[in-house]
Amino acid sequence: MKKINLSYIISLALSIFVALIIGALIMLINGKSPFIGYSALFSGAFGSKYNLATTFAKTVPLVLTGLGTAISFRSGIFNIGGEGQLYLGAFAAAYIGITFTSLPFFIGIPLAIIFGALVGGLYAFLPGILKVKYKIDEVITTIMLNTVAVLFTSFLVNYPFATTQGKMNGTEIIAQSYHLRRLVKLSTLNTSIFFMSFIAIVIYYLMEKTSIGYDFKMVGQNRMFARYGGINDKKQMLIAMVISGALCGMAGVFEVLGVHYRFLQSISPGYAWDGMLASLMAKNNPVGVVLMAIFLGALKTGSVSMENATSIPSELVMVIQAIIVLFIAGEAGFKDKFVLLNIKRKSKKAGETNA
Amino acid sequence: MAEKLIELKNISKQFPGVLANSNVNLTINKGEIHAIIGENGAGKTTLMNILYGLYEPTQGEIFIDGKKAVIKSPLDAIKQGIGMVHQHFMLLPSLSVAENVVLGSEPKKKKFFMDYDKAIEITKNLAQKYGFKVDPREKIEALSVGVQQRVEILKVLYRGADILILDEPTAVLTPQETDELFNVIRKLVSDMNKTVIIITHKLQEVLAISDRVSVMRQGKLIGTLPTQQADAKILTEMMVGKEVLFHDLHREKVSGEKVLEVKDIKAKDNRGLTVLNGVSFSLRAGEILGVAGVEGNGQSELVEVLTGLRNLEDGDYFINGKKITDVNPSNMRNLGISHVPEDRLTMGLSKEASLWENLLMGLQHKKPFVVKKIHLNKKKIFERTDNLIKEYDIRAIDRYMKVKKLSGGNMQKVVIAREFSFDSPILIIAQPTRGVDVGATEFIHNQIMRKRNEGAAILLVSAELDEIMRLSDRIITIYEGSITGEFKNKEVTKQTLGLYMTGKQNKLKGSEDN
Amino acid sequence: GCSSSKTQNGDSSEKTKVALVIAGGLGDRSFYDSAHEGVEKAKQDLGIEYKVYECRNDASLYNDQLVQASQYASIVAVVGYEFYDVVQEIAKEFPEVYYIYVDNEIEGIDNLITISYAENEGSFLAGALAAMLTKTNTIGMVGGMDIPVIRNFQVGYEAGAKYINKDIKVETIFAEDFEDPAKGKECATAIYSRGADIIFQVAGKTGEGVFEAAKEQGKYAIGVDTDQRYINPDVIVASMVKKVGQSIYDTIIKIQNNEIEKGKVIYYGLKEDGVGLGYGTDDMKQFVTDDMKAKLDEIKEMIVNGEIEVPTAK
Amino acid sequence: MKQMLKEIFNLTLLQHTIRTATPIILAALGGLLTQHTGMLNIGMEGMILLGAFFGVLGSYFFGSSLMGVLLASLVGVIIGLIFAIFVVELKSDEFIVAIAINMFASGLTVFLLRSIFGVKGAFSSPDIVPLPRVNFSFLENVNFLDKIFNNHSIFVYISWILVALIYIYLYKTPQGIWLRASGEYPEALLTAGVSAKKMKYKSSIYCGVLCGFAGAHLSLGYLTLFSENMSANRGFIAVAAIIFGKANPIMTFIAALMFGFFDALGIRLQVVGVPSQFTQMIPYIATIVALFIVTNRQLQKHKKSKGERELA
Ligand SMILES: Nc1ncnc2c1ncn2[C@@H]1O[C@H](COP(=O)(O)OP(=O)(O)OP(=O)(O)O)[C@@H](O)[C@H]1O
Ligand SMILES: Nc1ncnc2c1ncn2[C@@H]1O[C@H](COP(=O)(O)OP(=O)(O)OP(=O)(O)O)[C@@H](O)[C@H]1O
Ligand SMILES: [Mg+2]
Ligand SMILES: [Mg+2]
Repeated sequence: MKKINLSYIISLALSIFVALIIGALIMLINGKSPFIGYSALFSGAFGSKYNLATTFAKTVPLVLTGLGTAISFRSGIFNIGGEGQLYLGAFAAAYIGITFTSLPFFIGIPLAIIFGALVGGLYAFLPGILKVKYKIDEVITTIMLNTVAVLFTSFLVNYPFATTQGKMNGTEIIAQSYHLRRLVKLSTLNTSIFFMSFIAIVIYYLMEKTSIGYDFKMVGQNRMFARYGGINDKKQMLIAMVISGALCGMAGVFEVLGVHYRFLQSISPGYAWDGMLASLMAKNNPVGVVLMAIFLGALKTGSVSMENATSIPSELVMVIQAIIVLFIAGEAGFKDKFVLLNIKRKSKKAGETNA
Repeated sequence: MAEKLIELKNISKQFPGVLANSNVNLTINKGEIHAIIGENGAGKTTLMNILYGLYEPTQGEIFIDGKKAVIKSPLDAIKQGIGMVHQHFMLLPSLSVAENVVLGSEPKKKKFFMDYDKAIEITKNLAQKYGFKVDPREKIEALSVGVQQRVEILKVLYRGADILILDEPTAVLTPQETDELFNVIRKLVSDMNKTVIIITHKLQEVLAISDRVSVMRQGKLIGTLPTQQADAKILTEMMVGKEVLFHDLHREKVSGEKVLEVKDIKAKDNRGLTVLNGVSFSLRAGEILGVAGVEGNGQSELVEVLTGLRNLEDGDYFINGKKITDVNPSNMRNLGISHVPEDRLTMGLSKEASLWENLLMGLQHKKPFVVKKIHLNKKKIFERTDNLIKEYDIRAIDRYMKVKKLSGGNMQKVVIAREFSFDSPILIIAQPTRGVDVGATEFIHNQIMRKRNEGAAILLVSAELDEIMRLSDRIITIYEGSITGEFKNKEVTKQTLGLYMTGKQNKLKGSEDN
Repeated sequence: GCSSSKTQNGDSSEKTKVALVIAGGLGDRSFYDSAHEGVEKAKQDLGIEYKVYECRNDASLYNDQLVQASQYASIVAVVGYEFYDVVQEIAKEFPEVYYIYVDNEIEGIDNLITISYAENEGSFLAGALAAMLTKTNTIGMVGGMDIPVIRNFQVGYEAGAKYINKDIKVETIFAEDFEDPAKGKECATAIYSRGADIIFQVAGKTGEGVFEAAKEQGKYAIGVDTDQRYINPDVIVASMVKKVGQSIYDTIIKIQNNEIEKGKVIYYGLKEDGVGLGYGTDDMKQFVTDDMKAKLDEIKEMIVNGEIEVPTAK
Repeated sequence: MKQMLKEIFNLTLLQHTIRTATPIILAALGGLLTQHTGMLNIGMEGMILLGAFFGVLGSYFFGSSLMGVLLASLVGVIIGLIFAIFVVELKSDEFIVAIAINMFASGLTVFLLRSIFGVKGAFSSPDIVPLPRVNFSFLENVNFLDKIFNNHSIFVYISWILVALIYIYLYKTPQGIWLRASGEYPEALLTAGVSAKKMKYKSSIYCGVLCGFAGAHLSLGYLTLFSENMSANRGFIAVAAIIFGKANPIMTFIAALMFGFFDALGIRLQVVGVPSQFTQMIPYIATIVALFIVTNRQLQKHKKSKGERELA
């Protein structure tokens, strides 16, 4: 068990390393210095208190959407609709924040979070029920519902809930009592990271340590077996879907309460997709999701500083990122191939000694 | 002196962590029927897969007709005239019989398009030539395993194989089907002078059909001997490495209450056809009721209905005299039913999951394995896991090992261990020893009998008449979804059962009319 | 990103450092590129050096890029209404840095000068021109998204057209996407097929498709933000230019000579020549006749001295 | 009211439908091949984008749209190969590989756009030779046929032909059977002496080429320019079409057309004054509704046929 994890970490590190080498080559070909590049990347991500804070600020939504993806994928129902759920959840929170302006923070904030999660969950319930009751592929429906949610919120913030001050396609600023405290000067890192950590621990506990998590896993691995064992597979899938949606909804909530203090028409640069990436790369393991989210967050902040500090254009940075992702995907394969080679070499020797 | 056809020279195969074959030297003579036996995981399939080009040996050479043969892929093997019928059928469910038979070298028209009519014709002719009854147009998914097996053999013959490898061909066959298969094999050898290698776990089959037999243990070839010089005892010892005693099962007198009863139940199969029309029987505590029947006559569906996996279209279902209205798996489990399903891989196990997870299924919501409603109590769970691994002697590295890495026999032990550990008053057991080696079979039979003697009510469905007759107290025969007869075990012969199983006789006429 | 290479050469010690922070990415051939021209011009004429910080419409980067820019430069040009909240926060954090915030209106922060354009006024002229050019009494507009800024173009455009011919039909479609030329083409085609013969595009890259449609249908189009005629002089008859670059350039000079009034909003309307029409270069075939231009100047005058009240979107 | 309907439902609606559907059809035809070999390819988004760029590149430098298409397909082959190597050979998760390909594509195209053409954002030029349009004179005398089916860009017609060809390939040729088998039960195919891996590679490469076509059509047939991320989610719509059409070429074709239709409808409804956010939702909601209806009908049919068998 532990052993496996270790070898996984090692081969993962190796593949990332190889990817970075290739990235270095690309930089050299374009006459840039990999050393300057990567040191900028690294210091940009972890160099100072501010950079570190920025990195973690980025990971908050990734962790939440990532865990959302993980829990649904592990249960064998594929929620690709995180983005839509995030938008609706975010708007829901903003709605609370601009409507119940007189609530004290200790009521208002939980209310906003719960309402956002609820809305996100409900929006995931729809494709969920379509899947288990009517056998309609959830991958399509969730993809479609993403666009619907984005357009719908866009309507809301441009008509009924349009702000009156400044040209902004967003809602009004939420009441002061809803603002989550910023933790580090200049960075958007805020107390939502504590909420996030708490939620992450809960989800980890749920997925790894409870009978519910066990049921999810069994349904995802072999529905027949789960049903045979007395698990209500459809119900489990539905629950997983709703939890998934709620998590993505919360990701949106915290963008509003902690970062923008209002709902913006384009509030998410595709967090849910990055979250999904994190989850896939971590094979839907909750701890892995958190680590991968931090990794992706660092990569994002780092690469921004990289393109500012050095003269390496953003698109090149993007290419390098793509290669890193690709090699992480290849990790398992590389390992297997490597192991097989070893076996061959060993047995060749053995053969010779035999003969 | 028979002439050598195939020579395997010190073949070894190393899988990550497992040495599946080590320095195997095996000679197959022209025109012989050569049996290979060994425990689950002994390396039989691996060896044959190497000969068929599916695995590349980590070491060793293959000679055919004295010439060194390079077999890097099944295609090479086919070119060498080798054909293999695999342990798990290699047929495409969504395609027709004909399409499957010609798969890989389809007849073409305008040298680009598939020529279906030709394919069907070819299949017809082949089938006639070897006396198989199959409809070339049928889709595979609609066929019984027995027929599927014939399709597999047709496939091999269509590719013009002179050497046939059959990996556990009889594991899923009924006695009748087995006899038919053996006749075909003999015909192939005598009339068409083909050579056959057959893997099986059933010694009486080995003795019945083979000319020579090779025994494998833990990847090594222990020895090869002419079948005349062999008997069950010798072979078992060679396989297991120690003596296995087949003393008769000790059967206690237990007379228990009627715990399970069904009256005139009906059910449909997945295609919506009625497969159970009006089945009635009852089951007492402390007895084993054997259900004898040719595969595909409704016994699978019967089991699924009783365990709540298939919905009950009509009829009454009583447990401990109480009528069950809501028949679903979790309900039936709570009512004290344990179930050993016929197909362990698709229903009995999660191959991707670890041993402990597979053994936990069904208890994950029950004290003491869960505390505070949802918290899994790993300590207790692992305790139980390790005990079961010991008690049922499951050969595994540790409790974290993925079940897919176990051999079939051990996979089956996992299912048995889990279901028996519930101490449920009712056990519904289907094909408990399919594809399982002698030692494991003996072990499992003992466990079943132990349960009976402890007073469990057991419904045993098996395609193996021997198994049924060895274990059952009572036997019912099922044919086309209806019970055709009921017998006290000692008072009936295989032959009679055969007649009732095939509908040639029927005690309870009239039960068919409704 | 790219342009930062310009920092490498030359001793950066005494040169004034300027940062250009944009919400989207360079290469839109309109708004952001225009801003880029401004700082580039400043580099040529005033010998400043600059870096561009692109946010590529990623809301999570607005703050970070602005911070990095503020740490680098003494003058930060912030382009995009999206920065409304962020720029106010950050400006307070860096009192020694001057912020030129383009495309919104904020007052009362000493080191923050906002530049607001009267798109509606410029669009009024565009509308008037379209109304003069159309032979079918139907004109159209393709907007990138149904958002305040774009609607501000829309109202001006319609008012302008109606001013010339009060029963003219104005068809407007929002593509709800700034990056899909194919969609832009379909929107335009739909409008043309309904009888319009000239379309005003306010849709970023999506607008490229409008020009394609115009070419295919042999109809007219009006460009936006920069003088886009060069993209296809045969169908793009004029452009409603928003002189972002110019205004940034001017403001940089003002700042350097301390002529700036602190914390004010600078309006760039027709009066200030911040918006207007571009007719391309003389080597291009001209569709707008001189008396049309005369008429347009006349209208401009009336707007400047308030005889014409141009509506604003909210 | 009647007038309004007239304004919406006219021939231009159908023209628009066909135009919008074509790139989706081309990509989806490729994607359904990989789908049959058991690989869901959401990397089509990036593959289309690359096709679009290299189409323009080829057409611009060689002054021939054919070269553009060739270059686009060549790149398609390479990307298809990469996808296959990672998914088939290294057993990587196809989602991750696809996501990587999408990132790679949007990065690389922007990079090359500037290093080759020296521009950012978008590149258009009179030197980009567009793909030819086709005009069937025999259609001209029937007005509505002429309007709907005439003088589209060549790939519109090619896409229709491809639907038929790929249908035949999949269901009427040995190769097609192997391709489907390699997804349904690779071991079975392997033991029949055909390499399932090879079929997966093939499908992935075909997919690359067809996405190359889709891209080239987008940048040389539909438009004559390249602009960053101009694939604008068509790859994902294609995925939806494939799942909708259960990877059957004809059903997928219909799904794509349907999507195109509702897209056209959406834009037209705007003209009669429905808020754009809602009109733009139409294709997406319509897809879900359609799915619901279709699957529901199937379920009903299933139940019914069960009943009939009962009687028999
Ligand atoms: N693909 C594989 N990867 C890793 N190990 C394998 C693989 N195939 C076989 N093995 C190992 O090799 C051993 C021999 O397997 P093999 O299938 O040859 O046994 P067998 O004799 O066929 O057993 P059975 O009687 O159950 O069919 C197994 O115990 C297994 O651990
Ligand atoms: N990935 C794997 N790792 C380790 N062992 C494996 C793996 N896959 C299969 N095996 C082993 O390879 C052998 C061949 O697999 P197979 O499916 O034939 O099992 P089996 O033992 O023959 O089961 P059965 O006899 O019930 O069919 C089995 O012993 C199985 O445990
Ligand atoms: Mg085997
Ligand atoms: Mg076996």
